Amino acid sequence: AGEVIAAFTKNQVDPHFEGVRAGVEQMAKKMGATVRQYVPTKPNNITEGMSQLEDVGVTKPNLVLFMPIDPKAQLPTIKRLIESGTPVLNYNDKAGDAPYLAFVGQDDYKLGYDIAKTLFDHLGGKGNVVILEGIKGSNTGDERKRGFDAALKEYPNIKLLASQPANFQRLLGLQVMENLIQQFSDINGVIAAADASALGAAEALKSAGRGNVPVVSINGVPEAVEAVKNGSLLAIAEFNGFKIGCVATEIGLKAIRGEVVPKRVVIPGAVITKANHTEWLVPYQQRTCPAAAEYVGQ
Amino acid sequence: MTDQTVHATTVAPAALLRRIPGVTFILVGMIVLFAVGNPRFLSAVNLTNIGLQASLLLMLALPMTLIILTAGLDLSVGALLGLCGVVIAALLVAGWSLPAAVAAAMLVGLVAGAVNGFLVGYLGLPAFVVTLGTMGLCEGLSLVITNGDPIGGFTPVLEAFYRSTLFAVPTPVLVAATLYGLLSLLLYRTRFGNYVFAIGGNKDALHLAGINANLVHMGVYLLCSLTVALSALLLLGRTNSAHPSVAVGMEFEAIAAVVLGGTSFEKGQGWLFGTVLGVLAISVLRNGLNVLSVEPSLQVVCVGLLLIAALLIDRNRKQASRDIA
Amino acid sequence: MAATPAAETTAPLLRLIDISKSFPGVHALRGVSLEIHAGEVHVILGQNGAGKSSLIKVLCGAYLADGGAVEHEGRRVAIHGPADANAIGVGVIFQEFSLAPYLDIAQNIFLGRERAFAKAGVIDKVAMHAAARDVLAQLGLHYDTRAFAADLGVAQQQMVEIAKALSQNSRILVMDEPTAAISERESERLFEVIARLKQRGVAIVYISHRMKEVVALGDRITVMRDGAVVASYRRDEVSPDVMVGAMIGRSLAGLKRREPVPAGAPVLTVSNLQTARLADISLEVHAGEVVGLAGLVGSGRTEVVRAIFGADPLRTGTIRLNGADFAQRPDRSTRAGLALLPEDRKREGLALPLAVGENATAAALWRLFRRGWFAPAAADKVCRDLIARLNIATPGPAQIVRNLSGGNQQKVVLGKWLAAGSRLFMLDEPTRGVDIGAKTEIYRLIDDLVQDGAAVLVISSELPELIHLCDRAYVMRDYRIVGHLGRDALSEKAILDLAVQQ
Amino acid sequence: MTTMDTPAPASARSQPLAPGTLAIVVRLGLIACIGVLLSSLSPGFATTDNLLNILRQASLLFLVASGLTLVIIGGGLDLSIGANLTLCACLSAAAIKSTGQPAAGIVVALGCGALVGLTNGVLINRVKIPPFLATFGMLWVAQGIAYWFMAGQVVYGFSPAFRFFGSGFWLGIPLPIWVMLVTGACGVIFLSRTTIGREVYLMGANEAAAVLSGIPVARRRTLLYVVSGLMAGLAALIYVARLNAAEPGIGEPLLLPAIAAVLVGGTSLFGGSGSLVGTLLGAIILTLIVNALNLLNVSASWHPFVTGVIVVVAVLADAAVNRGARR
Ligand SMILES: Nc1ncnc2c1ncn2[C@@H]1O[C@H](COP(=O)(O)OP(=O)(O)OP(=O)(O)O)[C@@H](O)[C@H]1O
Ligand SMILES: Nc1ncnc2c1ncn2[C@@H]1O[C@H](COP(=O)(O)OP(=O)(O)OP(=O)(O)O)[C@@H](O)[C@H]1O
Ligand SMILES: O[C@@H]1[C@H](O)[C@H](O)CO[C@H]1O
Ligand SMILES: [Mg+2]
Ligand SMILES: [Mg+2]
Repeated sequence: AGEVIAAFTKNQVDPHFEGVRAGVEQMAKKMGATVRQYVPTKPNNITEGMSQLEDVGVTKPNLVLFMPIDPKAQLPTIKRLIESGTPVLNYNDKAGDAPYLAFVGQDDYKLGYDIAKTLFDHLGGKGNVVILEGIKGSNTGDERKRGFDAALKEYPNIKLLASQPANFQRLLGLQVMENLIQQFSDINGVIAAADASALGAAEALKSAGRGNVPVVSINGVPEAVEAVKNGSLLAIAEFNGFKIGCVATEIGLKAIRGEVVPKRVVIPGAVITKANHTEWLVPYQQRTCPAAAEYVGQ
Repeated sequence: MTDQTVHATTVAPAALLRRIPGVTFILVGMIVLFAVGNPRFLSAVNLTNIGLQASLLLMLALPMTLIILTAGLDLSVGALLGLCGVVIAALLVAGWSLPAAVAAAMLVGLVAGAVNGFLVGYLGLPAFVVTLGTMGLCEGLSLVITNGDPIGGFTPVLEAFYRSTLFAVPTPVLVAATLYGLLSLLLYRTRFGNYVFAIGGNKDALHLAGINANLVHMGVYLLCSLTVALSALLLLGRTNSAHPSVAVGMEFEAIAAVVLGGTSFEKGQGWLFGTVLGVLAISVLRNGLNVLSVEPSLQVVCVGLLLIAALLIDRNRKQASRDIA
Repeated sequence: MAATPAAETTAPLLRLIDISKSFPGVHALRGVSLEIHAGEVHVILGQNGAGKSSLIKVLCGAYLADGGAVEHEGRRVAIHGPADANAIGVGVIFQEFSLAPYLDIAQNIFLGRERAFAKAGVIDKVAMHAAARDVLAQLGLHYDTRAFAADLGVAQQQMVEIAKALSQNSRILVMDEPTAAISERESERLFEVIARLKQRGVAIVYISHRMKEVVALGDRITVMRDGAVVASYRRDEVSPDVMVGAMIGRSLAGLKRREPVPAGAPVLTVSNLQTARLADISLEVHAGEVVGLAGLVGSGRTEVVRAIFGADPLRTGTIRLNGADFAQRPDRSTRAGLALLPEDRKREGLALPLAVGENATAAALWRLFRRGWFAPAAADKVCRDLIARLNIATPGPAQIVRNLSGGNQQKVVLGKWLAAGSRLFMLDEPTRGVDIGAKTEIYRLIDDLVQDGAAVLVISSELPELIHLCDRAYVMRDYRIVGHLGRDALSEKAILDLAVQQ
Repeated sequence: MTTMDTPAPASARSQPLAPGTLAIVVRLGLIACIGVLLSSLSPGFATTDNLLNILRQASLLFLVASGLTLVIIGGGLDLSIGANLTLCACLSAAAIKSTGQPAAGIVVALGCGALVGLTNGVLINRVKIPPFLATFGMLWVAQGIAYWFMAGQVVYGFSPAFRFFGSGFWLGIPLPIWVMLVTGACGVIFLSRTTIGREVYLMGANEAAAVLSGIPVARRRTLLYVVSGLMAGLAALIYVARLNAAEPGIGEPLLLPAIAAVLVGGTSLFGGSGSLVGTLLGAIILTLIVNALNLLNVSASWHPFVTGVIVVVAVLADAAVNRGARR
């Protein structure tokens, strides 16, 4: 007990990461460890993320919980950190091939595939859709896009009008959507790679008088779940930062305490709709960490 | 009347002391504070970290000093650094040899520097505006070339080079130190160096002295862009992949370092070594905050406070020295 | 003009033939021809804006002439840039300073000619400083050549400028108002050097508004007006009156001393003022009085008026205007009726890129538009009145000030304060670089002001000017007031006796 | 006086078009060209909907850039506007959320903006830190406070009354466009018809001369930073109302586009010249270009590149026009 955990997240803007940090804090407290948070001062800044990894190496924490801003760039640094004897667990985003204690995250491909299908089924298998992508090069962004594309292939009567990056951001989501609305008068549905850009897009649609166009996204931060509740969003594939934070911490701490842990824990994600949304409305601080055991072996 | 009525202006050692920018005191203060806060701050490993982190910024800030000495500014260096990285990576992946790819990046740097230099040096357009434009051009080209995707999977030689050491000193630090040596020779011992100060102080005077001042002015931008193009090798070694906008924003940090180091935006007043101090201050601050695990939002505030505090000190010292005179 | 050049004994070293040059709206040079001979000082005289500096700039390659030709030793040469001018041995001391502030004295002197000290591209600093000291020594100066130009006073900068030109060993040395910013003592040094250069066969082109120098130095004198040569003389065949007549197109009565006006109540009372450098300054100026502030360059005169105006901070002391205290801040001073005409009009007097109109009303906006609402028509009218009253040569209020000649720029600065309705005018070198015609107008204006009950405190390095203008004068030395001279005691000798350390 | 035979002053009216006016005409011409080209290439362009869409996007950019324009004309620079906007947005959103009163949000946003502006003004004019550095420092400070205050959360969901400012219409025109027109008009009047506005140009052109003309430069410039901060606060309100949320990432990406709008609008970074109408046109040009690329189905990757080209072309055009006018 009394271990020091260094937990990395990508920015201080997206509430998803606040969910991660809350999960880490709660589980660490429960297991008697202390947490130090590391977030780049500029959102998603790759070189800064790398420097922070290097600097954290100096402080010799007992455990590092790591999510890459960019896996290609950060892999060598993280490998050296592990070689120098610091145990590292990879969570949230896959960070390439290195001797991590374990990976704890979700199946982004499947989330993308599931949520796209939800939309397409809602549209009756035909219609025109646009995609708001995430940040290119990030594992979550690329995998989700792959899932969308796979679903598209199964629906020959769904036409993809445009696929543009909105970088998981709200303002960009709004602006890209505003322009897409001008460009295409016949959009029937919108798929966004993350809640923030979906919420921006929904605002744009609403103020253009097209609030009835269904929008789906991935994550399930409380704000977006509220939007599902009041009908602004159709559905969300759950990418649950809180759970990821909890489970990663539990697995990581167990591993350094000498327990045998699974190398890969994939937390399943539900599709959040009006019918089932209440569970995700609870603020992070009031949630209770699930036990890792629930997901092991899945 | 005798000769004594003409005051001979003398350069006292105090004048040299006055040159030392206020950021030096903060730098020393920070080092003490961080070392007390965490003894590992002064460990060899951490000093290596600081060196590595400072070296890339220094590679941008040193030529930026020359540009600012000409009363100019180059906002395009971050974007250009990214672009040159993308060019090298893309060509390597396409099967080019390393020297050929680097040559291509140098060519890109040459073109960027020539555009900046021509518009600023020959046409007299404001550097801030011109380089803001070329910043967009460079960032845009990187995005177009990569279509937004990072490029990886090229020769490991670059990373090996970046990670190598000589007498326990990381190669990037040696590269940056060499650049410092070369530039300070250039700036303080050659005609070109004199002309850099003259352009910032009084470009007409240089022109009237029969020198092709516009050409020299353009040369400063070329020099800067070429250095940036070469620095892309360090960046690639560090990130082991090329990202279109990885270095966008670094230009502001480089400029901040230069000005913290006592170089002013006007009149060709400045000091190359001051830039080294400025870069160190920024790097030490960022490293120390991490080593002391300072709360993330507080870290952001601290960067701002460093800038303001260092300049406050300079301001007060300037006032004090004016009172003495 | 009646005057004709005397028959030449030698062939000219340089001939300018029919040079013309235009700027938008201004025909600066209209077919100017000029002959420059080795071993002679050729003075060019002319009012502000006559085209003297423009001619020089064409000669040294700073401006490209629109038409005309240059002959060097009988051969046609093309001057496309400064390098071409250097190649035929032209060196120039410019009217505007051409020093780089953060190069040291040595680097400034040899700017563009460092190659002489370079070994394998690396400059030998020791040799360069030694050479710089040698050049300065010729002028009797012993500056530390490592000092930045930025740390020099105006006069020192001018001396470095002169040293720079001397060091070029030019065969043709052009000096555009070299003494405008330096003291008599330094001027004398310069004249000695000029005499030596003449003996060596150097041709010197000399521009000055100071008739005394013209008479003392000139071998040949060319007068320009409105961009054209109107007369050319040998010195022995002409008198100052004739030259001035040629310059302004009429004859001018000699400088008579201004008649005093009965002085009124004290307007400005300064007691025991002290700043970072000034000590114990006490003085008084009454309504209807012109009071001089005399002293050598660098004696602290500028600092006194700046401190009174509030431009520089005070340490101690009291300053009263019409018996009342007022805050030492430029905006308060302005509103209290104080005016400061700064010594460097380009740096501190004018917003060069803006129009005459904008500049002329700069100090008066608060007074003209008390509610804060600006009315362009009213401002335009004020400016047109000033242009007429001060006889400013400009196409109109919309003209950019940068395009005016020095004297007319100075009138705009003065006009600023007339518009502001000031009652105490502090004029720091009001006629520096201003031609005789404009000078007399400025004198008359000062006279009008005191007749009208205003008070004037004037700084001037030209002693005849001070004596002409002032009812009395304070003399400064080393940042202190060392004496006071009443109207009857005021003479060049009396001032110098006090101003120079014994 | 009649003693001098100076050439008779020519009439000022015979002068060619003033450079400022010319710059505006050039920009209007550019907008017209792009407009004509686009309406022939893309039927979707010349619709009222699309034109209002462009203007609405431009209006947000203009609001941020307008305060910056004033600061730059007065010889300063404000790099903190984006971060200031972020901070104002976060604080005011929280204020509205906790009180339920849009008025509270307005007070907080404008107050916070003005306070950050005032701090800039004091650092620059009293402490004499160069504007680039002072406002760059404030950028970090404001951003840091916003992060700290929000603690990773988003404040969202506002009453329709408040959101009306961002997404509502009046007389068929989106509210942000009205806000732009009103603030723009106030700004134009301020610059051209108040003595302070005239003083701004003087001190931008030559600070020392302005001081020695009795213009209280430090106070004036501080005022400009406060105004710039107020504009950031106003823009923050519109953004929050438009996005229906506030998060600490919204302002920062606006800095460079705002600077670009000012510069494309023809305001000189050296101070002493420029106009708000120019900035308005600059904002419209930049927005128009992105809209055009979208309508023409050009990949978003090209946006920064084309924006860069526009910035360079704008400076080049100004330089050419100025040179032509001088000939
Ligand atoms: N760069 C320029 N652009 C526009 N007009 C100019 C320029 N340089 C000079 N002029 C104009 O040309 C005319 C001649 O100016 P010049 O400086 O040669 O006069 P000067 O005889 O040297 O006067 P002064 O005694 O005041 O120095 C003036 O009307 C001046 O306004
Ligand atoms: N040590 C110094 N460092 C910097 N500037 C100086 C120094 N000494 C004098 N100067 C500058 O030189 C100029 C002349 O100095 P000062 O104001 O003391 O004398 P002055 O009697 O007004 O001379 P002037 O005849 O030039 O008006 C001023 O502009 C002053 O600021
Ligand atoms: O997975 C996360 C979340 O989707 C977030 O919304 C943005 O960053 C991604 O990496
Ligand atoms: Mg002249
Ligand atoms: Mg003086």
